[in-house]
Amino acid sequence: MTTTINKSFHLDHPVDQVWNNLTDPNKIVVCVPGAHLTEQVDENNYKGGVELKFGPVKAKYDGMVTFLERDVATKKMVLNGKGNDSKGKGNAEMTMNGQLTEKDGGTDINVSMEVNISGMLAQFGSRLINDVSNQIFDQFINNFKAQLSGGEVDNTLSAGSLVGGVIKGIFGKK
Amino acid sequence: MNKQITVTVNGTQQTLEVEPRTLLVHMIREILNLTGTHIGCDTTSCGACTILMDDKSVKSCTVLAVQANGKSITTIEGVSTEGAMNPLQEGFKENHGLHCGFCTPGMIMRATELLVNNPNPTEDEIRWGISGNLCRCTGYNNIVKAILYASAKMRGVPTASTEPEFV
Amino acid sequence: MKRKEDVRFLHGKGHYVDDIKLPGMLYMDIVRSPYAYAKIKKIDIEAALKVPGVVTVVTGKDLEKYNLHWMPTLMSDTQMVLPTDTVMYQSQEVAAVIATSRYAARDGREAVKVEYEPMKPLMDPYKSLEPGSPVLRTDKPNKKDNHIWHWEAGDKEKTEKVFASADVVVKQEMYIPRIHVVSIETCGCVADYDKVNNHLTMYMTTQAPHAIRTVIALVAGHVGLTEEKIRVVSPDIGGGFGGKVPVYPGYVIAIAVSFLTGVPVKWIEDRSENLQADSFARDYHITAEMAGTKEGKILATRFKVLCDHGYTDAAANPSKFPTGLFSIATGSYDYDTAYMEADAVYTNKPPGGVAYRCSFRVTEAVHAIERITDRFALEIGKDPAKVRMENFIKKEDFPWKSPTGWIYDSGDYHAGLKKVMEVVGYDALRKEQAEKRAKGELMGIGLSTFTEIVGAGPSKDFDILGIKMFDSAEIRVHPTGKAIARFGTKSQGQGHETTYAQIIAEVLGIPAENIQVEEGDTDTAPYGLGTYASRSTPTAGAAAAVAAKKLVDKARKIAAYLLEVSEDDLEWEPGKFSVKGAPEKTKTIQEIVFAAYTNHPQGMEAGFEATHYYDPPNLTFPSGAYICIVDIDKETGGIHVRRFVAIDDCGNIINPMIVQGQVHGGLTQGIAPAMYEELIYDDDGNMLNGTLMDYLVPTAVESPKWETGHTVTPSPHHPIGAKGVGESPTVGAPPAIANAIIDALSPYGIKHLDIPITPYKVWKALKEKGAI
Amino acid sequence: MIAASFEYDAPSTLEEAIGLLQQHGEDAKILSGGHSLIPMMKLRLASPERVIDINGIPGLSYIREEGGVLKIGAVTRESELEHSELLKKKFPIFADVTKLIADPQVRNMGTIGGNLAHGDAANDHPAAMLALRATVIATGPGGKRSIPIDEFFLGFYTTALEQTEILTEIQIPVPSKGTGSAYHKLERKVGDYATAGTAVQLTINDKGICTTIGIGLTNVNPIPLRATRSEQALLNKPLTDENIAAAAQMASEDCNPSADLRGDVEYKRAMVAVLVKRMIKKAIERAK
Repeated sequence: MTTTINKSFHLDHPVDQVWNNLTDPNKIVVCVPGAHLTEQVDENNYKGGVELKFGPVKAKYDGMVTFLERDVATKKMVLNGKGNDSKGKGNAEMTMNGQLTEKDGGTDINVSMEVNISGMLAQFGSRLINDVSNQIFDQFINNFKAQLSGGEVDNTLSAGSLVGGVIKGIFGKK
Repeated sequence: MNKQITVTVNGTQQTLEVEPRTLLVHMIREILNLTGTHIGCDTTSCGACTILMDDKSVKSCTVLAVQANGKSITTIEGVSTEGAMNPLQEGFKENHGLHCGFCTPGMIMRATELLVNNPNPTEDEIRWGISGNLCRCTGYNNIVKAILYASAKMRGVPTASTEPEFV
Repeated sequence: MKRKEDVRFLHGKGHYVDDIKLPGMLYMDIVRSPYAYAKIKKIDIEAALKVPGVVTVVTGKDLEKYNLHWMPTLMSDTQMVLPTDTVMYQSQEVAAVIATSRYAARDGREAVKVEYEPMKPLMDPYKSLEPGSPVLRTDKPNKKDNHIWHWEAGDKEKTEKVFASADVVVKQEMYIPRIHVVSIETCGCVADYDKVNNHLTMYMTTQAPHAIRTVIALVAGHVGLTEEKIRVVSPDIGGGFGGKVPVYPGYVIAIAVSFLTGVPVKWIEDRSENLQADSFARDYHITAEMAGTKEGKILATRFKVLCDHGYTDAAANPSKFPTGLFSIATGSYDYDTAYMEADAVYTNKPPGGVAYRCSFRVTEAVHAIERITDRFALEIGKDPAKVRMENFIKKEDFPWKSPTGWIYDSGDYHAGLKKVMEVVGYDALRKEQAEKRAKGELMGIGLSTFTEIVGAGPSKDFDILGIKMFDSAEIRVHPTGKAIARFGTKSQGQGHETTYAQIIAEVLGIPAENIQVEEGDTDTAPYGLGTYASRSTPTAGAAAAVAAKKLVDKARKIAAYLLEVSEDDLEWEPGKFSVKGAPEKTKTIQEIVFAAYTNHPQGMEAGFEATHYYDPPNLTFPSGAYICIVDIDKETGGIHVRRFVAIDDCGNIINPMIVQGQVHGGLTQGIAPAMYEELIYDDDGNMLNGTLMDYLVPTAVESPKWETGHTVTPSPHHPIGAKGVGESPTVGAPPAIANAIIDALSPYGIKHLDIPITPYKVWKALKEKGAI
Repeated sequence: MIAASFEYDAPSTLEEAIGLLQQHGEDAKILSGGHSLIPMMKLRLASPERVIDINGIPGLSYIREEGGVLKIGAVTRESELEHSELLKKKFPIFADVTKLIADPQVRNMGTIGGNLAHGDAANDHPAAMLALRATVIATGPGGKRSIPIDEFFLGFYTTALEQTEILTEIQIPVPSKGTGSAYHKLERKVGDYATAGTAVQLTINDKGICTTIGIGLTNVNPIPLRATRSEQALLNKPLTDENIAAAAQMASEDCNPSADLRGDVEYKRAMVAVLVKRMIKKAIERAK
């Protein structure tokens, strides 16, 4: 089960600040709902996990977060997170491609996220995966923005931010 | 922690100890040894586990035994005395409404409530009325015919021929 | 006659495997792989063993000690019982948890921790064949690719010549998707090994108990479970359709555990396990070609097939027929040139290749020929009914030798098509269609005029693991003239208890009510190959008739003795002998049977029993002419089957009610793959519809009100002229439905859609062609 | 399939039930009809530690009209809605909806409250409630509060209900005459989740102008969706084919469906347009 999501948006923050947050493991990971880091393996590899809860459904993945690319010159980054279901019922992998471009003092951000789920959740929960990934991604972006503006980052998977995301989704299409 | 429940099954009141997660169908089959109620899918899709709870047809694979506390349960074993057949059972036999017999008890329990709510259903109403029960053998034609037969019999009007109709 | 078996089912007194409860019985649940292809790094059972009620956990390493971790398949390939290092498909068995209750076993399953190293699975059979693809069966020494076997039939050169010179050639790729039988009862067993007497009783959901007993002996003989120590009991079976022919790992694990513990072990799979791991059907990628004249004469056909078998070839076919009876694909049409070839390939899907209510791949064959015939008709702009009428094999030309070598026993194809066209009012429908098309409305009329091939089979060609495909009947008439008859077959709803009794009654004149039919216990029934491929009436039914005739011969001797006349002076009518010229001097069969025990001629063997193992001289070739009418909602692609009329010819009919019931059921299992069912996998090998919420078995609402009828063309070589019918409709319906839908869409240049044809597919096709 | 072990309570009063929710928080789930929760538990996608069965609480099952408001108790079974004479007369849309929910046995257990509180955009009532502009009554430690349906659905399986609240009632304004409503969903087979579904309620005055309209969409968005632009496009306008077609087009643009086994995004958007058009026309028929 693979699902890909692309989002583009503009931030007024200068490109270097956005780049620093986007490529700083401790800053970016806290923006991912339910995610946490446990230890740094080396410069590019970190151990961590993600815990998700949707109504009665819970999923917990432990694994690795890896920066595959952090090119400060082209402002392009690729982040990969791989995890196994804590109950051995499957695994999940997420690859995020980030591209920043400077735009009238601010930053144009182009992010794509590819989520791949295997095992139990793909077998019985395939209906969830796309919507859930969208929800996580929307909240990630909101958290990321909040962080840049120095706001509090809500790392638990809250629905509130989704509404924002969805409304954007709707009116974005007009 | 186990729960004590009191259920009336096919007219007999019983008090049982069950785990909260015990499914009603397992209580019926494994504890009460009433094996006429079957399990076919686990996802409320097939209806083989259909029984009556307080005279409403429900899928006992998706009801907890504890939910039946204080209620009355009717299974296929309770719809008639052995040897005798009620109009539905007779309708299924006379019209060849069963092949392997696995879905049959669920079909009959569902049809029982269907005919209470709608004593004189059209063929289309019957098909929608049993849309929660899967049969893999019969192609449904003769199940519909069997229920129409029972409906006529219960209303005291002449039943249609039970011979196969060929074009 | 109404069915004898119904009463117990109607009172909930049917006796299915899951109804069996033995003292001290343990329950088994199976840990399955979440991955389609992965190395097993570690199986940690510690936590599971701590779960209250869990007795033990069995892994491949445990079975390996007894060399029980692999087993042979019916096609002489090998299949894992439990893996020792690699899993080859999602939901493959990885370990078995044994516990004192169903619930504890399930909790234990949850507690088993398995570490996998997932690998990229091969899900596409074409990719799997490509050079450089990873070799899946590394267990096979010097296996260099994923190719399993190659098969051909017909005359390649001759076919190429005819195609080269033909004025019309049509070609169509078609995929017959992987589907699942979904008998409402899943599979399961209770293995009961008695250590003291070294005896195994195996209660299981099987269509072929005797063959299974032999297979168990082959698998477990080396640990002392030899065939005389094995009793296989197949109680009431909640539908089979081919899915209960194979030996599944769960059965073998249960036997192994019972053998080791000396305690009975029950294993009942749930629906998702059944859908995700049990044998699939179909999964044939077919390229069909037809050559003909522009006037509409069929000259030749050519078929190329790629068969996706999953990780092992566990198909249920006669040994010499890797593609089953696919070579019937030349169809009901009179031409003498055909060539077909097939290649089988390994992928990371579950193994299988079972019937789905079909005689060994005949459904794939019939879909190919009936679809390509319609493509041909469309190409030359001629009515598909006309094309069929003009190409049918003529009644007087039977027995007829097909281009692939089959000898069709009998048929009257023109009569069948004529009848179905009259019943639906074909010409009026074509007029209505023309009017609707003028208004832009979509209406389709689809035909299927097929020839089936059933009743496997003659011992010169047909065997399973070397055992010839005869079947058997044993009739024992008690002194009071009541009988018990036992068979090597096993009903899963076909009504054998009634039909067999009627066959014997017809020959012997003993009322069918007084004939008890028994099947499914290998300790009591004569050896037989079981019930599948519509073979029961053609083989065991014939055996019953022949055995009964043997008894009539014995009865004649006794009657002559009792009436003090010579045998030649006796006249037989079912039920009694009378003396020629003195009709008042008679002996009823009951009197004769009584004498067989109380007053039989000196020197004659006492008792009144006969057994016959029937080896059919040929297969039987049922046929059918079906018409389906559909209306399509252009905006949504919604498909409404307005009418479906099926005219079958299964030779002489023993019980019209049962035959019609079989046809109804077969038709619903025909519309299922045509419009609803398909096992769907993603590229990572996840099965995406592993429950009945997403694997769409038709309900009474999707299933139309079937209209059925028949023509009767007896089989000349069958003792009672019967042909077998259980599967014809499943075979014949899908192309009729597909042809109807394509017929409706053809004005927009749509020439083919693969089944299942869903509203979504129809809408997409219309969209592509700019029709909406 | 067998669920993991859990503790079970069957409170006999609402207060008791809410107390249990306060006590056990996150780990407790409310059991109403159970036909969404129990299958998830059997698949072990969900493993709540405690299940609180509210079926034994009296006074949560009713369908009545009070002061121009239709009030439905949360534990009212789908089959009761299906056969209610009051609803047949004033809200034909309920018969449309309930007939298409799962199957008769499931409807004998399933409740309207559970159907909404589950927060699943694939369920059928949410779209209907959007069309009917319903209000959800939640009861918690602080008593009752009203939640407009537009503020109820927050995310996938996520609603505005607090952990300690229970959905107890649904309130629907009884529409003036000249109002019609209709619901339909496309499904792969009977009892399936919608490929796409549309609920419409509208009022037409004697001049043929649309004076109220509500349009809700099923399973074509992460959360149940109101087709706001479509409503605006028709409000206070004559319901001409052109206007209806334009509104249908907007709905298909504004929804945000996911591709799944039922079809791709393009197909689902197209089906939304078809259904919005057809349900508006059906509602107009019924308004007459």
